[in-house]
Amino acid sequence: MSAATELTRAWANGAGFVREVERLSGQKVASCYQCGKCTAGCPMAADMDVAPRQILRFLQLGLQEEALNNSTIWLCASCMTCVARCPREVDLPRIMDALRQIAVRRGRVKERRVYLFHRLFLAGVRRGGRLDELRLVLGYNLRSGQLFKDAAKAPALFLKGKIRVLPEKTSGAAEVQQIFARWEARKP
Amino acid sequence: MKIAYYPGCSLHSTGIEYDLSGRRVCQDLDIELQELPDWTCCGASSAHVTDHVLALALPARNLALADDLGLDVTAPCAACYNRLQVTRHELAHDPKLRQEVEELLGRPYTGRAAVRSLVDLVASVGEEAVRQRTRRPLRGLKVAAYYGCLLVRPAGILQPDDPENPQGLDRILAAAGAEPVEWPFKTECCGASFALTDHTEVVTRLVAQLVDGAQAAGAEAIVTACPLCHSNLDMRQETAPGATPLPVYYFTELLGIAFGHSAAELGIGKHSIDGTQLLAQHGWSQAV
Amino acid sequence: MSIRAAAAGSQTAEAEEVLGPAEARRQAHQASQPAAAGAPAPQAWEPLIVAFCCNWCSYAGADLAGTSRLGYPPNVRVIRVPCSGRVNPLFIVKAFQSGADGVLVAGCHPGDCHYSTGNYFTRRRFLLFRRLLEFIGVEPGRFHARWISGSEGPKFAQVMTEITQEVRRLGPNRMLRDARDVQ
Amino acid sequence: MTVNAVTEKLRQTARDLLQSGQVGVVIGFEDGRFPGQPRPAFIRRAEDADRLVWNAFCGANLAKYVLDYRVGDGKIAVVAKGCDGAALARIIGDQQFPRQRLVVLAVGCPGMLDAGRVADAAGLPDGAWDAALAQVAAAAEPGADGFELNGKPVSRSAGLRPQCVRCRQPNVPAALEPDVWLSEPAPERHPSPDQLYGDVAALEAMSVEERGRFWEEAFSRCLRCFACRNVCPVCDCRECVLDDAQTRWLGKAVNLAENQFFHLTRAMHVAGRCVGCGQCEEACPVGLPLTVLYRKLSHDLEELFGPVEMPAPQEGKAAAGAAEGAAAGLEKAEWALTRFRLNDPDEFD
Amino acid sequence: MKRIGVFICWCGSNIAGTVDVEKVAEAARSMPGVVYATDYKYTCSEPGQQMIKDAIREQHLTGVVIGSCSPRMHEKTFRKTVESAGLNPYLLEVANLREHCSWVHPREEATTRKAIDLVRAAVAKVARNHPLHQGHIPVEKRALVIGGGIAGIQAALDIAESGYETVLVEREPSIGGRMAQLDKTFPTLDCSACILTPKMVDVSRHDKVTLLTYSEVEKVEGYIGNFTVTVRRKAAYVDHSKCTGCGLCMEKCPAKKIPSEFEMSLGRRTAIYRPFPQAVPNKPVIDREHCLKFKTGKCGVCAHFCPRGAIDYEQQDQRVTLHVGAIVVATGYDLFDPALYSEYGYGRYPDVITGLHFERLVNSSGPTGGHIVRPSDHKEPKNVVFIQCVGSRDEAKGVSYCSKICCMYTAKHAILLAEHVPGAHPYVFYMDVRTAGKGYEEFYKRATEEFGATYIRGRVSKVYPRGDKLVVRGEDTLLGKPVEIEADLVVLANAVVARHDAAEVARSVGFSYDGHHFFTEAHPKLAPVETNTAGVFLAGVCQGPKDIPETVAQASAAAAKVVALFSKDQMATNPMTAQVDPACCAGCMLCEPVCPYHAIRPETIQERVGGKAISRQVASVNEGLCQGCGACTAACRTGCIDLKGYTHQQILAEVEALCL
Repeated sequence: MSAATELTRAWANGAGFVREVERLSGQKVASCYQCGKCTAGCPMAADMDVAPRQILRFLQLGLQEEALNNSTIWLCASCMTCVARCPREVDLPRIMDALRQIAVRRGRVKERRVYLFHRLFLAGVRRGGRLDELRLVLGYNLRSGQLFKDAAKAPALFLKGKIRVLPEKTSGAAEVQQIFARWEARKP
Repeated sequence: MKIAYYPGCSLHSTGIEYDLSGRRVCQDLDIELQELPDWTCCGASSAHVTDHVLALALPARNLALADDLGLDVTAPCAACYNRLQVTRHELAHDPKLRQEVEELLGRPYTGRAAVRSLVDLVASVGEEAVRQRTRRPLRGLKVAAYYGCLLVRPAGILQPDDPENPQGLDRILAAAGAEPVEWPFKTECCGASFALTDHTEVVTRLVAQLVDGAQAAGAEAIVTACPLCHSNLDMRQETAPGATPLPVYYFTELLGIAFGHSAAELGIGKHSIDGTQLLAQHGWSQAV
Repeated sequence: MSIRAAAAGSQTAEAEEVLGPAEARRQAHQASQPAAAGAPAPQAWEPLIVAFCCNWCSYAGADLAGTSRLGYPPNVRVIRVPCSGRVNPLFIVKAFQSGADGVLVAGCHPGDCHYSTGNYFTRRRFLLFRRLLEFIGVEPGRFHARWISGSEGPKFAQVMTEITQEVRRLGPNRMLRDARDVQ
Repeated sequence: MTVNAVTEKLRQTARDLLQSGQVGVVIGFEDGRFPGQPRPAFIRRAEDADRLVWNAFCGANLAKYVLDYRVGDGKIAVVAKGCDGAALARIIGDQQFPRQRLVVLAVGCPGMLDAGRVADAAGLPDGAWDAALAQVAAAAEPGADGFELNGKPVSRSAGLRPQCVRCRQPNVPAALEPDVWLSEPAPERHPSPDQLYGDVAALEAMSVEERGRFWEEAFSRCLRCFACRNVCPVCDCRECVLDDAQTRWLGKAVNLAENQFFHLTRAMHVAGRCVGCGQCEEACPVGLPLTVLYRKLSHDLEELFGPVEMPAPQEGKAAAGAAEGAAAGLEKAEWALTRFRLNDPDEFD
Repeated sequence: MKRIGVFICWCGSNIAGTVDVEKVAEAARSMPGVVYATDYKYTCSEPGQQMIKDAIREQHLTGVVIGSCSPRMHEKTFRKTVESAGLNPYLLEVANLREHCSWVHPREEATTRKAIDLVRAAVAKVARNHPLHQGHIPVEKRALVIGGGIAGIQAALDIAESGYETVLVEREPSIGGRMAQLDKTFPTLDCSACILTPKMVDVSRHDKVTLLTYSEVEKVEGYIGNFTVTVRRKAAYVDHSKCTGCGLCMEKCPAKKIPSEFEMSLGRRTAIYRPFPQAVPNKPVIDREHCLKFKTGKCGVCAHFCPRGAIDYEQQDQRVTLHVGAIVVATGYDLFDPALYSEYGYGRYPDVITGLHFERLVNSSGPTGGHIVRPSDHKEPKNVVFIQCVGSRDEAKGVSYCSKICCMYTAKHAILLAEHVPGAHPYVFYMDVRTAGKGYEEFYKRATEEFGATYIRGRVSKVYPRGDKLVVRGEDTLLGKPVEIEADLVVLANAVVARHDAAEVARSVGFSYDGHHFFTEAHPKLAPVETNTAGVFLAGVCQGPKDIPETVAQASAAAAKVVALFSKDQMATNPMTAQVDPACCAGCMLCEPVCPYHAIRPETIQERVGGKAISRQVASVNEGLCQGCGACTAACRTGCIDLKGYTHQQILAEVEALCL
């Protein structure tokens, strides 16, 4: 057996997936000519397991497994530095968004805690219309098993009036809940 | 001038100083802020990580509220500003998307209300107005104006003067008498979106790069216009034993000082890294 | 012996009349050496360097040194030839014979000859000729060949400075010279 | 007196060539006034062919004599050892004499003897030379390694001329394609580096000042008689640059500087062309070590630019006629100083 | 008696600020032959030149020395000045007192002494100057263009359009060259034939153009303005003056299975054939090697059917002698033999083809009617792998250089594949994509974005069959992983190489070629279409890889050079040429190999020796070819060849004057 990746099969298997990424992101993966400027400017690149450029290379070849199963798509901070500098005007963060959405759909989340954070965030917004940072942090620490992360900082914040004990109330909350509900309803 | 005010979630908690000082400064500059009634969260990055349409619907609701008021809207938080502006842009250019979003909202969306950042808003009043309103120029205060990501990118939508080397914040601070330093990391990411996750080591590294850069350029303080950047820089600076950390201010705080308010009034005492000491050294702590 | 004594003891102008200026210079140098310490010090000896420069590169390089005002010692005299390939080794012998203390042949860099191949012959001819000169006793520092392009004004000035220094160090040339007393 | 086999064949061949009118003259050797010192002979009539001799003292290079026959169309025959052949090839390459007009009578040369050295080696008393040397001369190839003379064994090497000790080409170059072989080709010779260049290396080992003194002393003895040039078979120009009265390269004064100019000119002109026949040194009345200079240059040329190649014989020439085929190759002969390679060494910068 | 005038220029303060010009003039007065010496503020100014002219007339000067700026600056100006005063312009020498003296040395006595020495050398030289006169050689106003590809066609058309007779020689039965084999051209995708064919027709119908197809140049003699060329017209065995090109012979020819060279053996032709239907001239030739009449003596079908009796089995090669004044060499290129890459299996696997095969496959008038099919089973390929740099940039197996056109034609092939075969996927293995040209990068971008070509950076290691597929193994170096592709067809972009007989052509015409056998231009920047043989110009790929627009541009440039040459009835020659003294020359011809311009040839002279008239060989310089480098003078042992303007005597006099 050869260790080499067979590209026609990869493409046959992955073409649909690539098209879905292109639809969700509004980007054309063929636009990228692999210059690496995105990776060069990415603040998170050093902590990623594959370079941002390589995400596009995977997509160009239809390698969906590689494109989805990595930490990179989760570590993208959406800082848009790459977009600002890309000579081919590829919006890589939009592609990252699309890949994360597909990864979630397929249950293939490599950075579960990052995803957990986003889920809790949105759950909080859904619940109260506005974000309750205390509950988000507590919930995240609880669910991610790092109960006392940053605990040292909490009292000071509390004393300085930065943390509300009771969540804010807004009459917009109901409307937000409806938005979420309608959004959920139209999901395939 | 009258404008709708969208504080966003952070300004009601970790960014409360920004809210305090922002309102105060606007008042001084004759900008009347009318807080959007029943505003809700913009969804921030968690929404667009999850779904593009949802990520547009959450800000769109707030834009629709401004529409109802018949006012343009300002968002001091760079993240909120970014979401609102991007949403407005996308919905203006994609009727189909706009229809989808309206369906989710259950209310019409016109896109009439324009979105402005607080920096932009202050700048639009004019450097001259700032200069005139300044009671005690921040003479000799060397600051590194830090814009971060969300005020300048995506440049095509946000239209900053220069996405790699913006000047708006620098000009306002200079008008108030401060000395903005030239430094290379004005728009580098601080990693705030990971501040609350377990990738804090990345965040610490990015913050250190910014702080080192500002210090190398001779700055005594970093000035931000974003509550996420602020709390990140304020809380994640790791200083070597014996070294003093670099205080981090909202630009509205420094304007407030220049305009003659006291540090306490502006909430400067609420920082993690003491921001009052530097002001006290210059004799600017009290109101004049 | 009497002529030498007269020259060493008289004005240089007079010596030139009898011996010609080159010889007068040489003897003046000898006179200034410690061995002849007793004699009054006449005008100090200055080396004379003759440089054969091809018109298209090295002569142009010398011109560029001029337009760039890059100084070098005035001991160098340039003879313009169309190509370094024009330079017959006998010209070099003649120059030493006539009183030159150092000789340079300068041409375009190999591959850049205005006439395509002239300097390849130059290279062969003077590689051999240099060995011949050294074999019969001419010090290695007296004869040089260099490649200097039309854009290498600084190199021209530098090479001239170096060669002048080296020849100055070697002192007046006595090999191949006319009108010299052989012990 | 017995006649050796080579002489026999030489005379027969010469007779045939002259009788048939194939050549107008045969250039070879005849006995001179003293045994051991044969002199060049120019035989024009068949009946004179028996004057020709071949023996171990026929060292002089005959090639240069062909230049005297430049004018005219007739053929001439030349007896050629290795060094004569090399010189002939050079003359043909310099287009000074067409190969077609030559009949080359090749002789394998084991090295030629010098009468004085032989006499010394055998300890011959002054008055007893003639008979003894005549005896040696009678045999074309007296003993491979030596012979007996005056009751003493004399080793061949003790009697060899110095240029023959250094010889690397005992036979005419293959490209010359001789018309007749008068003897078997001689075995190859491989002189040691020390034999070839020992004296050159000794000079190189000196300091530049010492070398300067050595050559100044030598050149100051030069009489400017031009004998070295006149006997040199590769000095084949019609007019010598040194005689150019108009440009006056060489001054008239006989002084050291002009002497040096003379010898440097000659050195550059024979560099890579010298065939090592040693005629110049033999002719020099004041004994200048001229071949040291020429061998130095030959050596350096080879070291710098690779061996000087002799043209190879043309293929398939035999049927078409030897002379034409050979000439075609020979006349393309080039000089190391009028050719180049792009990747020649470059010591200049 | 020499009467030399010396003029020392101040050049404002440029010279006078450093050199004591009066002292120099004073010293000049006592130099041998000098009758007049003066200094002047600006010698090159109008009054300065007038002063020189006046002095020449009043002092009856026979030579002039000007001590001023570099001769590279004003030598020409001053030559005109002395000429207008009635003195030969070459009786002038310029001493470089500015660039070589005042600008590089301090204001001190040594500098003035040097200036005096330089003037003394110039005086010594000018005393030995001789009047020189420009020569004139007549120009034969007819051009020869060798090679009938697009380069040759364009050059011939341009020259002919300027009104000069042009002979276009092509060795194949038709003109058109490589471009005729191409389908579309990048980056515009114009049909190659559609833009080429009209030019082929134009050139063949032009009344100033003589077309010699099926002909080869055998010998070129002479020099600029005066070449004599021998052309061999190969026997076509068809009398083209009778043939109407009706094509009946080809229809009837029984030998029909001969692989067509034009179709890269993908199609077949008959023994009497024209290379392609649009051939110009559109008349057949008989291929002796395959013709049954020639092989067996039986057949004669073509002769039987020819309505005009044009078939002539007895026809012989003919030699034509042409007299031309200029030659444009446009002999084109060959393609690297990809079989040398055994690992790619070209020659073993029928579905490994070259780019030129692909051109024929995709061409609607090609062997498949424009249907891209695999040579092995005529199935339509879906996954096609294009391998670039086959031979190019590979010093181990191929050539060191970049072939320049492959990146672009491979992008074109990818596009054509995607256009012709629905659902096809082009894969391109590349080293770098080099798209330097107008619209080229955009074209490449279209290949990737619009036509879905997948580019993979890396060299293919091996191609081997698996079932009816070809496995192509390489590394995606951007991915950092080995990859393989099961391809239906593999297309190799083999390197552009010089014609196999390029060296022969160069030698026969007499100019040089590089290590790759591409022809060498006279100067890589400033004389890119000239050769070092005057009157011979280069066009197209024979000089080095280039694409069609560059080829056409170079062809027009070469034509412009020819037309410029023909615009004068006579050509002025450089008077500073080498000169042989035949009385002294021994005719050894050692000067010949050092001349880069082939200007020295042996010549037979008549001479009287001892009352007898004899003829002998001496060297002779063709002043039309000599460029005056003087390399020959240093090669000559006797000093019998000298360079006018830089004679032995002049240089020796300079040496002695400088060392005085």
